[in-house]
Amino acid sequence: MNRLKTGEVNLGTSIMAVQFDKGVVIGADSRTTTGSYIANRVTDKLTHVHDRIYCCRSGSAADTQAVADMVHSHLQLYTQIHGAHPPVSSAAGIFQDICYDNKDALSAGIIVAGWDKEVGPSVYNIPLGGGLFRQPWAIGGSGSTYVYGYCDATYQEGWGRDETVEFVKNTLALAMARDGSSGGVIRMCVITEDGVERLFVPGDKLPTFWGGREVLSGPVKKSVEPTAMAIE
Amino acid sequence: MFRNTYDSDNTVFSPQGRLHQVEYALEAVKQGSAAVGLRSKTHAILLALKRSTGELASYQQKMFRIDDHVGIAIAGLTSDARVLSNFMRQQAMGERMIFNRPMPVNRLVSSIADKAQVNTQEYGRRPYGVGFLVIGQDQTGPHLFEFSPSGNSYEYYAMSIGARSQSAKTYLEKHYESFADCNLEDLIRHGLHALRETLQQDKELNVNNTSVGIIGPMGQHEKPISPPGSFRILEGDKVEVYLQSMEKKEEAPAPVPAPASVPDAAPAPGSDEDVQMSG
Amino acid sequence: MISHGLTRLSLRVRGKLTCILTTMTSIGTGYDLSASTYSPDGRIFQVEYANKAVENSGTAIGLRVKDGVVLAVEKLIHSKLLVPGANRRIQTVDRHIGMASAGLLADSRKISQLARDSGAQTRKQWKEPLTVKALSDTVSWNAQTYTLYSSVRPFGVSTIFGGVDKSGPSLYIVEPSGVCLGYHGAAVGKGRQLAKTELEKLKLSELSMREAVMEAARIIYLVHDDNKEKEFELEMTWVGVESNDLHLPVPADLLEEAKKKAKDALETFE
Amino acid sequence: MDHFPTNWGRPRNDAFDAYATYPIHQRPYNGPKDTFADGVQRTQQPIVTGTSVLAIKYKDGVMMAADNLASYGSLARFKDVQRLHQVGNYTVIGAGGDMSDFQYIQYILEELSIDEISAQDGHELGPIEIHEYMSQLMYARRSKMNPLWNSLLIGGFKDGKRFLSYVDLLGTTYSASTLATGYGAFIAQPLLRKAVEGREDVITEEEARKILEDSMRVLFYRDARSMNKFQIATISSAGVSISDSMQLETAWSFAENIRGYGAQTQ
Amino acid sequence: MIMPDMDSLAHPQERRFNPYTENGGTILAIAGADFSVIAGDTRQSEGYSIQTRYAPKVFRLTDRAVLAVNGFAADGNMFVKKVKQRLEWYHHAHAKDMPLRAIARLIQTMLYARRFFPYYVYNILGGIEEDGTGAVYSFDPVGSYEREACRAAGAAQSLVQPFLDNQIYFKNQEAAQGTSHPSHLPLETVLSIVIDSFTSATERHIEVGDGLEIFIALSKGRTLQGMESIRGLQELTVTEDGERLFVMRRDLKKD
Amino acid sequence: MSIMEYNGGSVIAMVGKDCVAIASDLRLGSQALGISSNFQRIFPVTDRVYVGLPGLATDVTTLRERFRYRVNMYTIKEEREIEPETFAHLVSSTLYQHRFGPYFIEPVMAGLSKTPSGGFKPFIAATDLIGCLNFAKDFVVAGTASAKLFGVAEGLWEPDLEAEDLFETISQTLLNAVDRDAYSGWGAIVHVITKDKIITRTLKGRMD
Repeated sequence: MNRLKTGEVNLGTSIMAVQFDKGVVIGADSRTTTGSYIANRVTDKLTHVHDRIYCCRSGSAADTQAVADMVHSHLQLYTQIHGAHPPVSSAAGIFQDICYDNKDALSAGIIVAGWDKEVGPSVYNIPLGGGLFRQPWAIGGSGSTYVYGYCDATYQEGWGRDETVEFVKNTLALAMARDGSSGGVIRMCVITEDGVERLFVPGDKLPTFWGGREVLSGPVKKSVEPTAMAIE
Repeated sequence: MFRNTYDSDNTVFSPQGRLHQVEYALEAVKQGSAAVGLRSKTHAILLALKRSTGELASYQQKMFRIDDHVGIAIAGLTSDARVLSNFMRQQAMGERMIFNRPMPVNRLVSSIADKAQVNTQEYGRRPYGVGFLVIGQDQTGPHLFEFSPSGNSYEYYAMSIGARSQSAKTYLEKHYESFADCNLEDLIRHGLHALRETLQQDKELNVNNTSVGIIGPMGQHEKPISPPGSFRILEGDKVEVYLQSMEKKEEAPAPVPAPASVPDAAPAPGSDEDVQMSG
Repeated sequence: MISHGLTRLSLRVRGKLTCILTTMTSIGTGYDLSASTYSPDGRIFQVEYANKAVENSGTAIGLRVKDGVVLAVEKLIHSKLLVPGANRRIQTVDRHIGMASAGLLADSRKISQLARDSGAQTRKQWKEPLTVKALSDTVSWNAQTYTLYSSVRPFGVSTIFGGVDKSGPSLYIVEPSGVCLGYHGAAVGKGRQLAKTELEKLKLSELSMREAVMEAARIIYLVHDDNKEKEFELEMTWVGVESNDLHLPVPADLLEEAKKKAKDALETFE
Repeated sequence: MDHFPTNWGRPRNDAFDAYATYPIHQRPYNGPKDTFADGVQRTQQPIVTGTSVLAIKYKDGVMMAADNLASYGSLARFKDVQRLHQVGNYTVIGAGGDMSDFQYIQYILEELSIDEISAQDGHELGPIEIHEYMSQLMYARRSKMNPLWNSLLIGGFKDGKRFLSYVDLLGTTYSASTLATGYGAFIAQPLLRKAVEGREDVITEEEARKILEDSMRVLFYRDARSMNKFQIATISSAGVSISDSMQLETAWSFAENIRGYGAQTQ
Repeated sequence: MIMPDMDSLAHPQERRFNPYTENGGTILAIAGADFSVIAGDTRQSEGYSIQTRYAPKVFRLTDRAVLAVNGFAADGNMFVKKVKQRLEWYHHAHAKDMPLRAIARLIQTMLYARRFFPYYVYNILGGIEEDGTGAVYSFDPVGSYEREACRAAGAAQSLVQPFLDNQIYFKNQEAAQGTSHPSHLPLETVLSIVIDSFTSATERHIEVGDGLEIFIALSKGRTLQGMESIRGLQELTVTEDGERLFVMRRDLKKD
Repeated sequence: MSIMEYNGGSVIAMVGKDCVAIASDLRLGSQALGISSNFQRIFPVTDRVYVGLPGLATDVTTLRERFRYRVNMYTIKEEREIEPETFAHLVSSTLYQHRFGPYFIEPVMAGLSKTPSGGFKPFIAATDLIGCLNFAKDFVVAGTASAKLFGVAEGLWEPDLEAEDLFETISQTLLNAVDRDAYSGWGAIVHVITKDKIITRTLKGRMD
């Protein structure tokens, strides 16, 4: 689905948010592309919309920035009117309203996550089209398609902060390793009642997995036992 | 020029917290000839007295059909009634268009009541000068409502509005407990008796000056209509059989109390039985 | 913004009203013909007159108790032809909020319209049910606007908003002037003085909803003046744990029980 | 009619048509313009989608089923989405098609329900009223060339009467004793008709549940956008109940010895 | 085997929204001297799917006007609803039903108002004129209309219309020496022609079938003349002193 | 526009009691333009078998010659007249040979076939343009007016019509159907085949 207008800057992206008992961890890669050129290799895709509410942006950079700005403005208004912090659900709801009402004009896939007094930590996913889905963990952007299996296999309920951070870091590293439109560094935020903690993983310190030593590139040292042909 | 300082404008409260312009509008209702409404468990009916301005003039229209399930009788300014009844028709048809159901009668009445309220609060308007009795049938059975220019509406077992309506009310209050189980013919007879009370001494109800509006199953003197039980207005010869059924007045009617022609500057609150401004 | 009201605050307001009653001497001076006119001593008579409309009306009370809110009104019956139970004076604003008002009934319908619109607006904008406080604020804004211009008149109603929201049970009054205060126990209309005295005797924050229903019925029966007044009907609703946080009429059997107890109490009282 | 000539849109250049001789509709438009108006396409496409909804009438009312999947193309993206939605006390709406539009529909119906509750007058919206409302809404949106991209089933029970109907993005409506949207219309509908038609007043709740489960199983086998996790709604005189998500037993063992393409010998 | 729509379900793709569809079925009306018969089948379909076996296409407007609509069902239902509401307003204003020829003109106006986003429906209006004669008006989707003695429309129009030409207009038939063809047929004959037309269309057209609804409008004072006990007949009017309206329901093959 | 509509024309065949009939209109057109009102597209195959060839006019001529050739060869080889059933299969196989570049013709056949007892049995058949056979017991239609022919025939036809009644039925069916078809009409020809004789009549039709 190519929904970008010509010349538009794309956040071909890997983004993620996971809730744990005391808060949420959100994370993103840092690559911004125009076509195959990396326009920015150290982008910050984790965007503050309120003290305890952040969003991860994917899709058109301009669209998602504009939407995040509008939501930020709405949430400030909320604080003024109600004299209290807005719940994450309200923030997500405003994102949804804007994305849904302008679905024909926008290309924005956004994950909203944060902490509030009523329900504690929560994660909302707002994919293209402007639906709103609450999830314990959410991934998005072009890189996410490569790591659904990893997330399904790895995620468990009841994790604490450190396990969750590790999960986010590994997932993003895997996505960045396979998605050409994702890469650079990993930025993460841990949002809890007490505050927002920024975490950073430089591009040369990413967790590594199977490195992809191609069988064909080197001499075959050991003959491989022939195995039965896979049945279709 | 004015009766008091506080009655020239609808946006002014009197020191007693009253709205004189609204109260004067209620007087306009009393200028109209009387209408009576009553209901049983199965039927709701309206009866109205039609006036004629002279031998050569036709009789005025006192009843309007709003929808199959709703009809109204009016007292007061007919032109205001046309505006409001048209609005009611729009509402009723909108409900059928959007929800495919007859509009709940109470909501229909409330919709014009809310419209009337605006005219009691904003400058440059006058309150409507007409009162309605509204009968209707919906999922919750037959109903009778009164709408008044004050923006209030109430549901009644029986009610009367217009000139000398107090006399009819007296009759209704005396008999209303028996209405619930009346058949249509008895209900109409009660209605006619009540309506008769509002006549001037030398006048009588006849086929020319009496209208009857009915909602509910077919009566024994009626022909089937479609859809069954929907609002119909009986006039002229069709009323004859019911007029015949009336009993002679037992006694010479007590001199009708002169209708409280116009309220004096500050009548005691609540002396006007017709319409309560406050709950 | 006015903070959560306390009974003490309401007492102060009441004191002010009493003062108005005794000093209404500017009638006829021409300073009292428009909401946009001050009198030389800085008063807006039209607002005060609007309060008179409220005072002519049957009493309405609200009790904010530990697990909910109970609303009750003394519905004066101006004709025995009225259908009992119909013609309700307590209205529903949202699933979880009700309102009881005293004054011009037609005006209160407009208030309820404003209130419902406010609820819809809140749901649309913030995806959450509105709070009673935010609702009362909105309505008071509107009411206040109607005290500013000669082209309109103030609302002739005082409205009690009661409901349960994320902050728990909540109870507010909005007056014709636009004043909006929070209460533990609220009373408006004819019998509000006596009702307030009675409310102040109660330990509201310790009552259950069922107990509150009994007390509310008792107070309404107490403030009703049999000698001067027409018949009345007790109308009562509640919202809280008993009603699953929905604003609903008090169940018929409970209402009957409350009425009976209230009548009994009345006899012992006298 | 707009009575304010200033709103009629005068040419920016005073030299042009100084005496307003051009008919209004031929004058150049000078009002505010949406820069991206050309980019706005009102005829969108579904993105996050739900598949079939099934419903049948049975002895005591109506029963409806839908799985919990919201797909993103072929990606099974959201796996615990509820596609059966209760409206008021007598009605359930089941939706296939675009899930963001369905969420919008739920919002609209919530507002409608609150309006109805607020009236507090004993009148409640039943399935017939909600069906009419939905068909008007869907038709109005298609007429604006901006459809709500859904196929909806509306099932209900009120005043002793069952009700089951279909409304889609074109505003097309119909009613029958068995209904299915999307893929279900091709795969499940024949099964449902065979099991139900003529037996609407005989089928018990258990039987109805079995009929729906069997059809859901076939859909799971044959619809690539379906999932073996679904809910069932029953609407009867007892009111509305929407079950928890459940899974069905499926049969695969028969395939163990099937040998397909290729020259293998075992 | 290719499942319908399989391609489009495989992956979301750009496609223009088409606000129309066709829902099959056929309608037909025949005017007699003092009656009018308006009929339609009750199947509603889209492509090869039968959506329902009972979706009425023929609607009573007044005691002497019946409207049959065929084409895009959503447009048809909405159009009928709007016509009915216009008639209701007429009733409010004039305290009587709108005459048939006025309804015909109203329908033209309403259809033409949507000239550039038409109601995709073929309308046939049947009923009794003010002079007591039976009448049929047929319309195209944008409001062109004329009064005729008979008309078929819809999916099986091309099957039914030439049959009607032959049976109603006696086309290609010569009257016996010294006689002429009747200008109007008796009700009994008309009904059997209608039923034959629909059984024929059901036989040869997949979009026609399931059920048949025949409305019969009788002029003031006219009776059924011996057809009272015909199978499946039901009276819709409640008095015998005005125009009378009947409906007759029959089964058609469901395959 | 479909190539079948280029020249227009329609054919119908019906079964009667011990007889069959086949009829066609006489129009030859070039799309909306009328060219001829005497275009024959029904041809005798044997004394008791006729074939009608509605469709593209050039293919009418070609096919007619091909069928004549193949029937002659059959007669020579087999030393007997071809039976209608056999002829139908001959038509079918001829057309299917051109499965991927077909003649634009939808043939209709009518004839009487010999029974073992020496009697005659009515036979009709039609195929699509690539030779899919359709044996019917009542009537078959083809050409630009086929939908109309189906409708009228379904209404008028009944079993066991005598030759004259069959003639009337097929004539009425054809005339009324082609009157509602812009591509067919301009007169008609009807052949009724009985065991004793062939009745051929040319009918006047509307010329608009």
